[in-house]
Amino acid sequence: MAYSDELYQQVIIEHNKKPRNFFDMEDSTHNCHGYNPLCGDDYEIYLKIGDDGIIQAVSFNGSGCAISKASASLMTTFLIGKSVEESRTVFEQFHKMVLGEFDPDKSENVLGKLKLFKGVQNFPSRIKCASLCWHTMVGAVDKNETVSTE
Amino acid sequence: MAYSDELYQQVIIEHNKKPRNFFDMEDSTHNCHGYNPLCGDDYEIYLKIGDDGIIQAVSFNGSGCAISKASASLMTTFLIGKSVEESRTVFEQFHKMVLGEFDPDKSENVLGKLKLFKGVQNFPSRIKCASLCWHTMVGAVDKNETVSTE
Amino acid sequence: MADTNVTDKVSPILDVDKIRQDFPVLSKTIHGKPLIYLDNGATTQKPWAVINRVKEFDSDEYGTVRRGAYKLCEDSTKYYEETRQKVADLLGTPNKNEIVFTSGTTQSINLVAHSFSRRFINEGDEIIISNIEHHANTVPWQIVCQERGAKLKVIPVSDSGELIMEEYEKLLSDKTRIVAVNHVSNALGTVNPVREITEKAHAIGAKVLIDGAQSTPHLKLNVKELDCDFYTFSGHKMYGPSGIGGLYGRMELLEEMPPYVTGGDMIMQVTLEKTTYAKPPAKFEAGTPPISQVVGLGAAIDYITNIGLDKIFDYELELLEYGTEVLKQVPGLRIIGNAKDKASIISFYHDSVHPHDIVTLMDQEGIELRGGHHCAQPTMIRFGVPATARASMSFYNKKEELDALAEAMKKAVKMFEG
Amino acid sequence: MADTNVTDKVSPILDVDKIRQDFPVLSKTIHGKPLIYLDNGATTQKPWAVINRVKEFDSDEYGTVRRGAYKLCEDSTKYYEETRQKVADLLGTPNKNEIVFTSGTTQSINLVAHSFSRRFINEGDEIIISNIEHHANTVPWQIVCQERGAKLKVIPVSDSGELIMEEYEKLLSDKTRIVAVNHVSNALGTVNPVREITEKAHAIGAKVLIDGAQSTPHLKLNVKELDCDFYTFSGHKMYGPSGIGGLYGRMELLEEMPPYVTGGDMIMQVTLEKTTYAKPPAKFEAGTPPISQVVGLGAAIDYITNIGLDKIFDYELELLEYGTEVLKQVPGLRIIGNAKDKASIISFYHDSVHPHDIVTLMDQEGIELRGGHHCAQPTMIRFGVPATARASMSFYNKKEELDALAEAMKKAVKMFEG
Ligand SMILES: Cc1ncc(COP(=O)(O)O)c(C=O)c1O
Ligand SMILES: Cc1ncc(COP(=O)(O)O)c(C=O)c1O
Repeated sequence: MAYSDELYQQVIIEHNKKPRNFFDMEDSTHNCHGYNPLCGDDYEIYLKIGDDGIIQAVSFNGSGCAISKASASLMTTFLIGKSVEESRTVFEQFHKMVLGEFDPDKSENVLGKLKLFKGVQNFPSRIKCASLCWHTMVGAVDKNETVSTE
Repeated sequence: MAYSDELYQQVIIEHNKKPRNFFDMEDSTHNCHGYNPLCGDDYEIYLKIGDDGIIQAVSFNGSGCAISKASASLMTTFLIGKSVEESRTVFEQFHKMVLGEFDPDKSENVLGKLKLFKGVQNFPSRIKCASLCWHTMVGAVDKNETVSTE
Repeated sequence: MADTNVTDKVSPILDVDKIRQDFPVLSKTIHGKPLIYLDNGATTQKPWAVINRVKEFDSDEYGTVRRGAYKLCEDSTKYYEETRQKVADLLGTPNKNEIVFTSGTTQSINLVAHSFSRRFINEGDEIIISNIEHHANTVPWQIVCQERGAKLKVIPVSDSGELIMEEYEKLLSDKTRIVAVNHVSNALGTVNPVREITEKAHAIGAKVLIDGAQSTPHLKLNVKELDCDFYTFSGHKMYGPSGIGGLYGRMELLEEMPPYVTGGDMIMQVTLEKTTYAKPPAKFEAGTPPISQVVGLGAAIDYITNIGLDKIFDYELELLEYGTEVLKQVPGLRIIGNAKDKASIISFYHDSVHPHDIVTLMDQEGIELRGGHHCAQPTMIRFGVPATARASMSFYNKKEELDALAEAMKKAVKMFEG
Repeated sequence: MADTNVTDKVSPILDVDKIRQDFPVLSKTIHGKPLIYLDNGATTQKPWAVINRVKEFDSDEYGTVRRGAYKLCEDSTKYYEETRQKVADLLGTPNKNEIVFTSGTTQSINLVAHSFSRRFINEGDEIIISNIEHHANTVPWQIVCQERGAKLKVIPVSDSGELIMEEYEKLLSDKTRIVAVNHVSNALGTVNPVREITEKAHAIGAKVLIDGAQSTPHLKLNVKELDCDFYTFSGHKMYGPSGIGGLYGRMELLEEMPPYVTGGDMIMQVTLEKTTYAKPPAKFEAGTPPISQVVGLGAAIDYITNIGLDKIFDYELELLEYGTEVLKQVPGLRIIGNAKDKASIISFYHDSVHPHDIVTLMDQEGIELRGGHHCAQPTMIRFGVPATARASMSFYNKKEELDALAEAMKKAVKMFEG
């Protein structure tokens, strides 16, 4: 299973087993429902954003595959304390990375440990799994009710 | 054009050029409209049948290919003086012959000069051309309004 | 299974190794591993007999059908109609004009749903489907209900995945116009009691459509014995080319139903004011049909008929039993759908490894499996799972392949549970 | 033509002898004579590039599309979507999601007729077609008119077979919802002024469908420049496999239109109570599509693009002119359709030899020709003929073949006139 190790790294498997910030947030300021009709990944993302535009808390709930769940879990831990502007930059770089259009090992970036998901680019049908939570997070910030990736 | 000579025999070409009994009959007792939607062959067949069941006159009018026209023309000349019963027998033998299911050169039959159409069996898409007038004649006898071969 | 020795895995029913040589793709490797193709419920692979027939036809015999009087066209028409006869023989109707070609089951069901309902379904009428239908046999009826003010009733299923027949009987009423159920459920493998379903529906005057997408390639069947009114199938699920399928319809109904798709070749006469239609099956085959695919389907039918549908059924049942046994030994694996009467489809779920991850992990081992809702979301909802992984077997599969699946699943579970 | 010497018959535009070697069927004999295939308007022959691509795909790469996450399926999906991009490039839209795959032009027009009209056509509205449409672009609109209480208006044609544009302008009104005309008439060869037709329709707010069945394989076109709202085509008329075709549709319209065929893969979410739909093009592609045929279509587009649509157009125009000239020398032969702007289709009529007899007689000479109403009965009625014979040329035809046709026609006339 060498090739798939690229995808299912230990950290991802661990976050899938024990997702962080995995609960419905009662006092969120922003939230959005994300759905991938192809595989049924289905999450709600919650954000608490201060008046200063800083993300004070992030959580998620729902169900889906390991990639989507680990990606959401890692996203929540990553975004706390970041500004909304920064979160958009992270989303863009992350999205380009999983599409294989951006190599964080070769260019400056803000992705940090999110680089773990670089291997997703070799699994075309799993790209949406990794990016669903990010699309949904941006949807929440933009005050959309639902985001669906087709 | 050796092979097609089988189909377009001199008599057929001649009947196509100068069809016999080619007019609308005013005092017919039976008539029927025959139509082949595939090639547009389109004829009206008229019969005058006496109380004794003898066909006193037959005519036709309309348009179509050489095979359909010559077949109708020959049919009109052939049926005059025959009984309705005989005409049905002729129809059946004729129909089987053009389908290749009956060989008038090998079995007793009442087809006479209609044997000319034996070659039609080698031209599957022309079988309906040859038999349209016959179906229509039977339709007239049976008091149908229209016959269509599909 | 680990202790079953190889000789036990050789079936006396079929010479599978020989059969496998008829299917070129089966010698392919995936990620460096020999291909183990277990998504036959989605689509089947094609034997040389089909591939070569299409090639030969397209390179030496191709012409349009029905419209021309020249040689290429006459010959193509002949092959086209010969396949219609083969389908009629396979499905068991003596009248080949009861067979309509379409582009597949989805198109066939849509044809019936729309055409039948325009003629026979009115406000307040009822349509019955089941809770284990493919979307192709759900959504068209939902739309018909919306359009015509009819009501959709759904036969519930038991926890093992069987239709609850007492509930079905309660749903039937003098308002029921049509009952539409699949012969074999693609999501669970359940073989439905279609003979009984038809009998009960006919008793109250309702018609019956059987979605045969999953049954035509696996069961021996006879529409006249089943006595159903419509039966649908897809060529690509029975070793034929993609893009072709069809429909059996009882002639009296086909005659009364209005056309669905309209255009060339389905007309009797067109004027700008008025159009009259041809007789069935032409009435339902507008436009240039999938000619080469019909010809290829003929070759596929010859191929499976040569092997013998009885043997195919028996051998695939053997695979089903074997596969069920070995998969049950994967810790935590739950098989969804345990009907008494099942076809060679095993849907399964694991709490620790999501079906989507299963598919990716199995693919790394060369095992091609389907994960998802299988176009049967209401079935997933019924069984409380977001999706399942599914192994669907064909007569070209081997028990060793199911061993490989079970082993790879054990590895995956270990990896995910740590 | 009898006195034109052979060198004149070699076109500087294309190396036709070389091209002919790409088409295996062209070396066939019919009744002992070399095949002269002149029914390209009905369907075109396939080059090795297409035949072999389908064979290769079916024997080594075949899987279902869109639904699976395993290798065979991912690869098939990739090829499937690559062809969508090729069609988009060929038709000239930058957004490949404006391309919907169907089983052919007939299905494409039915899709638009039914889906567009459910959303946009109401009682009293008007639909405009022309007097030289294929039944596929006539009957669906008749049915829509019946169903929705709309009115069908028909653009008349001149004796030469051209749409009378002043009459068209008079038909346009604020009740007009859609204008549906072909780009090239299959019965007469007329190339219609579709840019102008679209402009006039848009000026009063009506939408425009162009039936491109006869144009996609022959003309260079760009739907964005034409500015039409829908454009339809058939793969089998552009050297691709049978069973595949498609539709360009403006995204805003595709988004607003309800689905047509429903089932798997076109949904967002299905419950027994309610179904939501996917975005275009998936919304309009229910069920397993003609996968191998889409892949083959991609090879066909590559093939014709490699030759060059400009060259194809120029050479076929040369054939048209040459064929018109030699056929005019057949005593009594009348060409039906003499528009200034014509594609390589010659419809003709002879008072002494019925079109059906012409087809049989030509077939004896190896010349495959179409005779009949060409699924355009209203056009036949307009020109006062029951049917015509039709020679429709492709870039693989040669001038010598048209000489042979003219000579055989002379012989036939002599035989029939005696
Ligand atoms: C102008 C035109 N429109 C529509 C069609 C129908 O195309 P198809 O039969 O491929 O659906 C044809 C071809 O027969 C045609 O020539
Ligand atoms: C039970 C069932 N019905 C209908 C369908 C739809 O068939 P197709 O996609 O060939 O139209 C399928 C296959 O996907 C199926 O399994």
